[in-house]
Amino acid sequence: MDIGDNGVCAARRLILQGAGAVALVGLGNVPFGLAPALAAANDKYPEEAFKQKGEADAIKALYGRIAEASDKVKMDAPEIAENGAVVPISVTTTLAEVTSISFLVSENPNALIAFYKIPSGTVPSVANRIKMAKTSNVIVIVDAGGKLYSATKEVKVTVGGCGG
Amino acid sequence: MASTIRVRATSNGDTTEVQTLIQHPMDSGFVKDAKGEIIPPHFIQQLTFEHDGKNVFAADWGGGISKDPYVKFSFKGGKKGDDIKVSWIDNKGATDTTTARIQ
Amino acid sequence: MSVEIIKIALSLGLLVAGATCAAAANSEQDFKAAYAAAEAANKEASALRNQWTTTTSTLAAAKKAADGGDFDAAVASAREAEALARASIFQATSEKERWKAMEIR
Amino acid sequence: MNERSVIHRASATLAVLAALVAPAFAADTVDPVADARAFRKFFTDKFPKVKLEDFVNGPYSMNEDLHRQWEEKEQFPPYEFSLGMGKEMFSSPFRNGRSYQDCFPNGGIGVRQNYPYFDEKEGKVVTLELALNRCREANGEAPFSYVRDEMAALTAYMAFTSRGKPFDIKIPNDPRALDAYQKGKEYFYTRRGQLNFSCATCHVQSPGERIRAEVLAPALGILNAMPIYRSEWSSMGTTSRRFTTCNSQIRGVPLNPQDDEYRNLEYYLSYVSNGLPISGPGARP
Repeated sequence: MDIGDNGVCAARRLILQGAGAVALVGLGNVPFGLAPALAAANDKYPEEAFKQKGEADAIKALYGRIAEASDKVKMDAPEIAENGAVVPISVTTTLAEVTSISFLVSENPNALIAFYKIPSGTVPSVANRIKMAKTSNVIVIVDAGGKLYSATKEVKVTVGGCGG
Repeated sequence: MASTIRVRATSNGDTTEVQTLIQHPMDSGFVKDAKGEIIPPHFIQQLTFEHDGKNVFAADWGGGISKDPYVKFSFKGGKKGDDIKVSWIDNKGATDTTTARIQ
Repeated sequence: MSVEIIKIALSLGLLVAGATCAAAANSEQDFKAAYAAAEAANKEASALRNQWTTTTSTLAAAKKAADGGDFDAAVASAREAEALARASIFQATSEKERWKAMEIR
Repeated sequence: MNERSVIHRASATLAVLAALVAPAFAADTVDPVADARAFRKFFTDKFPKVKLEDFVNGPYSMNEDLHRQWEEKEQFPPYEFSLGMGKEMFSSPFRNGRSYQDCFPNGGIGVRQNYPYFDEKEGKVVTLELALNRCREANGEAPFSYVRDEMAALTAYMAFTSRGKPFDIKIPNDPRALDAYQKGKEYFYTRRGQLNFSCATCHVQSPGERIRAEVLAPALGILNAMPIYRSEWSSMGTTSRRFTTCNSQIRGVPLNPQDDEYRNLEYYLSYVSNGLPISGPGARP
């Protein structure tokens, strides 16, 4: 007996309300209260990069440049993910002038997972939890001083995070 | 209603560590439901953290971030009692914002 | 217990034989009889609190085949379901004492 | 007669007695105290490196790579939202003005370690999940599903208020209580389903090993962590959900949640983990 995924019910309800509010303001518009916060991000959501299938295309769409491997980018990831739905990955680097850090999974339907902007004064170190469809390379890219540096690690996935 | 955002921000005097957990389905658009129908994409696209009127961290996310997403980062500065403002917006235009105090 | 196992083995063997010989012409009547026998056995397993999910799904497959008019397949599935149900009954009965062998003491 | 010889004689008598009754004893007498001792010894012998109180952390106590992922998760555990929801539900009144607090000793705070208990009036085992739904019904509210989020949230909150308190399950001097315990034990060791597995096949014989992709949890302390957020489910699961899914995974048709068999099973499994701390709500792969 597998119980349907009702864990998201509460969240869904809330989200729908949120969506309703947006509809009133006009679709595609950012509601007033939030505008300053998101404007502060001062960047457009990189829609195209997130739509790419392979990591090479995603990197190209995101940066338009190529990354070189660097041992100054340290990734912490499990050997075997306990479950592909929740894989804890963190990265830290000793590189200077870091402006962004991104996470990619080669074998996911869309390779790009996350892109983090690191303003000056923020430590170039991020931990997050990602989904992995199957065993794959995880790639981290650090933009430091205008150049791209990467670290790659294979994470084995025995229970995929893309099925129910 | 309870906020969808949980924040833990702690200062050690020099840097402030911020951990956030957000209640959100993060449907990627690649998963089928029990009836075999695709669950449409529904995920947070942008998440921002503000301290003292300044942006200290921002995330652009795709559907590959886990359900109920978690993220941790640190920034220099920030002291106990300061506020951190956290906001997100998802691909359907829904949003939430919360303010947390640095411990 | 070994006698029981032989019985099960025999009945399974007969089932296979039955299924192949009768492949020529199974009627709706044959299906109904086989299905009723399987259902009865599954009911007995239920009384022993030990139904198998595979019995249930095989019964459903039998019904589906019959609804589609394929009585050979329907009879074969019904007989398989009966064998599964009988095996679950055998399991429940033999475990009445056998579980003790596994106990941590 | 000096003290020493009294002890000598007494122990000699005991030894003779023991020799006489031993065979019958092993076969027929139900001795929960001896069971619990043997149960605990089995696991501590099998996993000498695992501290007794760590067994409540299930597969995370058996595997280093998993343990690290767990530590990361516990920094901001995925059951956080369920816990918050449970706390809110628990303190909100029913439509008649009463609340869950009125149904439990000590207002329901810090009592999870005493469940399940044997109700001598009813002559049956009462689990926490059952007590919660009875509380709802007694106050004119519809019962919750035993396998869904609301029940998980309520039990998560109650477990949280009992964290660190050792399981303290009592078997009263009532033959029906002993019978319920024994039936629970029988259920635990009985093979069922087409895979011919008992609960013990996975959780006694193979904890720490992988079955398909999952690392199996040891039976000792397995209920101390309930309810659990499972990454595999991407949601919370109650003890009822755990029992019924275990049954269907071995291709057995699950019984209804809170049927006598499951109540007895929970009674047995909780009793043999007496002394180990409540750690729920838990997070599991």
